Amino acid sequence: MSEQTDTVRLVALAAREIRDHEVCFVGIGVPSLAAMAAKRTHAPNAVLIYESGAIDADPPKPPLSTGSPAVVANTAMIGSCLSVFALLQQGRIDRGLLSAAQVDREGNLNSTALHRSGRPDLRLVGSGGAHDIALLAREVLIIMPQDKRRFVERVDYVTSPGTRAPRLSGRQGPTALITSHARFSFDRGELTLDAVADGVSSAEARACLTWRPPEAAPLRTLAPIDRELAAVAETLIHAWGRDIG
Amino acid sequence: MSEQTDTVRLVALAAREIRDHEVCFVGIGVPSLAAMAAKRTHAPNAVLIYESGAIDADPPKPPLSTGSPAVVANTAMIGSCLSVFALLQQGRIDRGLLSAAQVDREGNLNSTALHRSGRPDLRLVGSGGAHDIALLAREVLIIMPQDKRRFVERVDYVTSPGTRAPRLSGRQGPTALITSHARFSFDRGELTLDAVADGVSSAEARACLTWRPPEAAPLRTLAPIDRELAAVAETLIHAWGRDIG
Amino acid sequence: MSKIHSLREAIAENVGDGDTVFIGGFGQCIPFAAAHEIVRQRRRRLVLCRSGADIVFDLLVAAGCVEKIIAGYVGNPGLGLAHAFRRAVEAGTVAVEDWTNFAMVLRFHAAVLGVPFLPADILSAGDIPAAVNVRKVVCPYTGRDLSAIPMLAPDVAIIHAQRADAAGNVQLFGLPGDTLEGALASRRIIATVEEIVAPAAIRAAPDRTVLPAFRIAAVSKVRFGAYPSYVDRHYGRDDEAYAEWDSLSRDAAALERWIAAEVIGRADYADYIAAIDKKRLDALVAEAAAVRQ
Amino acid sequence: MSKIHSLREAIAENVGDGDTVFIGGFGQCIPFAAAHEIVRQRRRRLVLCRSGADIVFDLLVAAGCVEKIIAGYVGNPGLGLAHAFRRAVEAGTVAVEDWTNFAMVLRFHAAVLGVPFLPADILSAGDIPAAVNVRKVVCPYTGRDLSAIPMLAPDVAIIHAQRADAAGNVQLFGLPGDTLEGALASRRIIATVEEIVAPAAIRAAPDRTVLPAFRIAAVSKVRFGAYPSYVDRHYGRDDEAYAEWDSLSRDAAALERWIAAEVIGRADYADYIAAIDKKRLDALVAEAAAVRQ
Repeated sequence: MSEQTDTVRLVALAAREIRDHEVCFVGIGVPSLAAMAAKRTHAPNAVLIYESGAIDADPPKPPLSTGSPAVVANTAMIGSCLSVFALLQQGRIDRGLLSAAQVDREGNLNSTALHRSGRPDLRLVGSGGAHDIALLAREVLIIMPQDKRRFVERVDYVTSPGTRAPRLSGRQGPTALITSHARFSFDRGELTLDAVADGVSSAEARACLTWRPPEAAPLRTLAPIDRELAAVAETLIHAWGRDIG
Repeated sequence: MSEQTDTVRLVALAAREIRDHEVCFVGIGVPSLAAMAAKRTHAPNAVLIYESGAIDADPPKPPLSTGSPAVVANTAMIGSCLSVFALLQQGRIDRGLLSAAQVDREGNLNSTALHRSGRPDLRLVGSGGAHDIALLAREVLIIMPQDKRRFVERVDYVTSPGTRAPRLSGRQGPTALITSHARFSFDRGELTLDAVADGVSSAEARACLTWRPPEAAPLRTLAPIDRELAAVAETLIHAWGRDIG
Repeated sequence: MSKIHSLREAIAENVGDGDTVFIGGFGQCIPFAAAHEIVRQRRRRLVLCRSGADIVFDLLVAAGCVEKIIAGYVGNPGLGLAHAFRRAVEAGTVAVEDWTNFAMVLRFHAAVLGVPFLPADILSAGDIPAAVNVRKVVCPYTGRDLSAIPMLAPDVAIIHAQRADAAGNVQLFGLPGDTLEGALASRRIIATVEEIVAPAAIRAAPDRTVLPAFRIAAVSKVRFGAYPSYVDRHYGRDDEAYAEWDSLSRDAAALERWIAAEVIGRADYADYIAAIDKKRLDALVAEAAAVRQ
Repeated sequence: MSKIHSLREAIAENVGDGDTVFIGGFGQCIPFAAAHEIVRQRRRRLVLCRSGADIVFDLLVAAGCVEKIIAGYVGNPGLGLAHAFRRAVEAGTVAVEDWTNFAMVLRFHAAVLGVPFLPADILSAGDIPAAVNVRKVVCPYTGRDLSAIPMLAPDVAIIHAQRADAAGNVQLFGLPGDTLEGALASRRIIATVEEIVAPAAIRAAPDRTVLPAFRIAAVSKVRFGAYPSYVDRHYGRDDEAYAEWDSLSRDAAALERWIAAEVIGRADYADYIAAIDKKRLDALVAEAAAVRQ
């Protein structure tokens, strides 16, 4: 396994999922770092859309908020929340990038509340646009740190529906989940270990799960992260300067 | 009867229906001339809205089209068609000003087609925003030249519904019809001679109708049109430079 | 990644016979150059749609390009009827679906929002609802009856604006009317613009961008591309040309000769514009400059 | 006809106990000055609503002004939870209706369009639909099942923008987010602005006006009225102040003391701003100037 930190690998592997010219609906935090890394390397024509209304953004530094000055600074267009959600519902967003407090086997995401025994639920921030993206983007990419508390068999609250939810045609829901250690698919509607990062064993890749997921056969190994992408990811993470996740 | 021409009286009498501070949805032609005359005299704070999206317009000269440079030149805001029709449906338009090829006893307006015996209908321009204004403005003011062909017992085609149409609460439909000779009300849902212009007999006022309408008792006489308003109306009509109606 | 094409290419590649075509512009920015090109390429059986349509529809009807019109208004604003349209409807050679301007805007807006209908409190009385077969919907919260205005997603939108960059980011100043609703409702968008500017000029004023590059199929630079309508900051409206159309279009034969000579007989719109009295155009340019000193 | 009032008057006359209040701003133009004034006037039982809410909601919750929140997101963007909000929800002292950001935008948009609901393809799965009792509607043309998103018309909207004239025409530059939908959905609108300009300045750039005077109840000039959020052309975002809130708001008692001293203890927002290190504000002003050279 390389010298790259988990956060660099997380951002870089997620970035590699983004193809050039794709229209991406981007949330704040790792999703934004991954999208920015992609745009600065192999996907210069990726169209980054933030729910604040920025369309075809190219932030000079990682934004703290979806409406931060950095989102607007170099964008091609400022629309409104309504105009970008309209594009989403119209089916014009190729890929939504999401993270959450919890994810489960079916790709359901929870960003609303965590159950605690004997105490009230721990209240989180709520959906934001995540529910909308999960249902309406053509594909959803989930990005999660390798953290056992965040992978559960069934999320405490389904904020953003996973693979089993009915959707409009052409809207696939979650198609991949990236951690610092692996790529998972949802090919049969269930979280499936699809490929491990270079130098990572399948046991290490599965270590964030309390259950044993199906595995692709043969299990692929992802290409090593090249220096350029790793350097860009590292620069962005440094500029972000806060916890990932 | 004064020296004022029919067109001056038509524009001036219609202008007098508009109160200061009212929000008016204004069509092109006589409606626009009347609204401009009101704004230049007794109703300087009237808010003129054109369906092109101009809000709080104050045209320097009579516009030929609802989206003409004159509509935009001195306006306070440029919205979109959607934004002004939204204001209309929201109930924020106090008065809609309409004219049409035909009007009938119930205030139905026709701007779509005229029946001709033995030949196809004469095709007109269609509703534009007239149907929408007729249903959604809080009150509708109809402005018609004193022309027998334009007053019929039943219009050939109901483009813009009159008094009998169901409406949202607070939307009254047509409440007055102004000609160069008289003011009609729709107090009982039917065109009713409410007042005659100064120097006009009730028979003259009714001469544009093929039927005998109810009359208010006692029949009022409208105050003479003052010089200032007549002069403003005349200036606008001259600048318009085309047929009225 | 340039989206810049000649208008000839843009129309040839994006407007097919039988297409449903939204034509932008409301008062200003009516894409006359693109309409002339459609006539020149002899497109047939087009379905034209928008809210309030002016003489650009009349031209396309007169040139035989149109099978059907879906609109709220078709006329020569302030002057009266669209004569070629009137003749064609009366002769039965062009079909017409009579909506209202608000209804048309909502039909496009539904498509923009990606939903099959929007509820509204219009088309509930009069002769229009039956003519267009509008259906009802009941609000599940209030029980209120509303009209369900069905979405309309044209195959292609043709619009004009002040400027764009080569990538296709379009900036429109002044009245948009229903242009953006119609454009964003459409599968493909063709934009003609007065000028092509550098990407940096766009990104320095992103709150002026009205259509993002990824939605644009082609951009063509056509100076005076909206004449005789107007373009804020560029030229005023040639009201006299609209009056001339009113006279000319009353005579079907004369109109046909005019189209043969002035539209089909021209190489492109620049050729048509070059034949217009320069003083007349200069006056319109001066007029626009006077509005925004 | 002036709509200009002190912010104290504007809040006193337009925000009542128990009102449903939309608070504008998405990243930029978050009306912190108006929120401080609401705290200072000790408004109670407010229902706050918008799509994504930041720490301005947390402040109002911490100050005891809030009974309920209707929103898609409440947090400290990029930093994590809104701690006072979290404590209040967990303690049951503030109720919360959990929608999504798109759903909230559509709720306001329905009110703007004057209809009781809008159809949408969200809230069809997961735990949110049952939590907010969303109902279904069937498209009468396609038979397609959609969610009916109910309209929400707040009693009053509070927004911040760059400028207005005395009549109340408001011009906003840069990101509007959901501000205009929320404002136009509301019965009354209060605007704080960085500057009051002459009517001629508004009418020279009418395509920059976003709210017309006749919809505005009161305009108040408050320099730095959106600090610590940002205002395009005026000042940048004070990210550090958001981080300070993250620390401060973790401790309920410390937060209460801070509110007593820095909000209730201040005469007005100018007094609060005057206490901030001038170099810090100057740097934010310089940052904004650098974005649009």
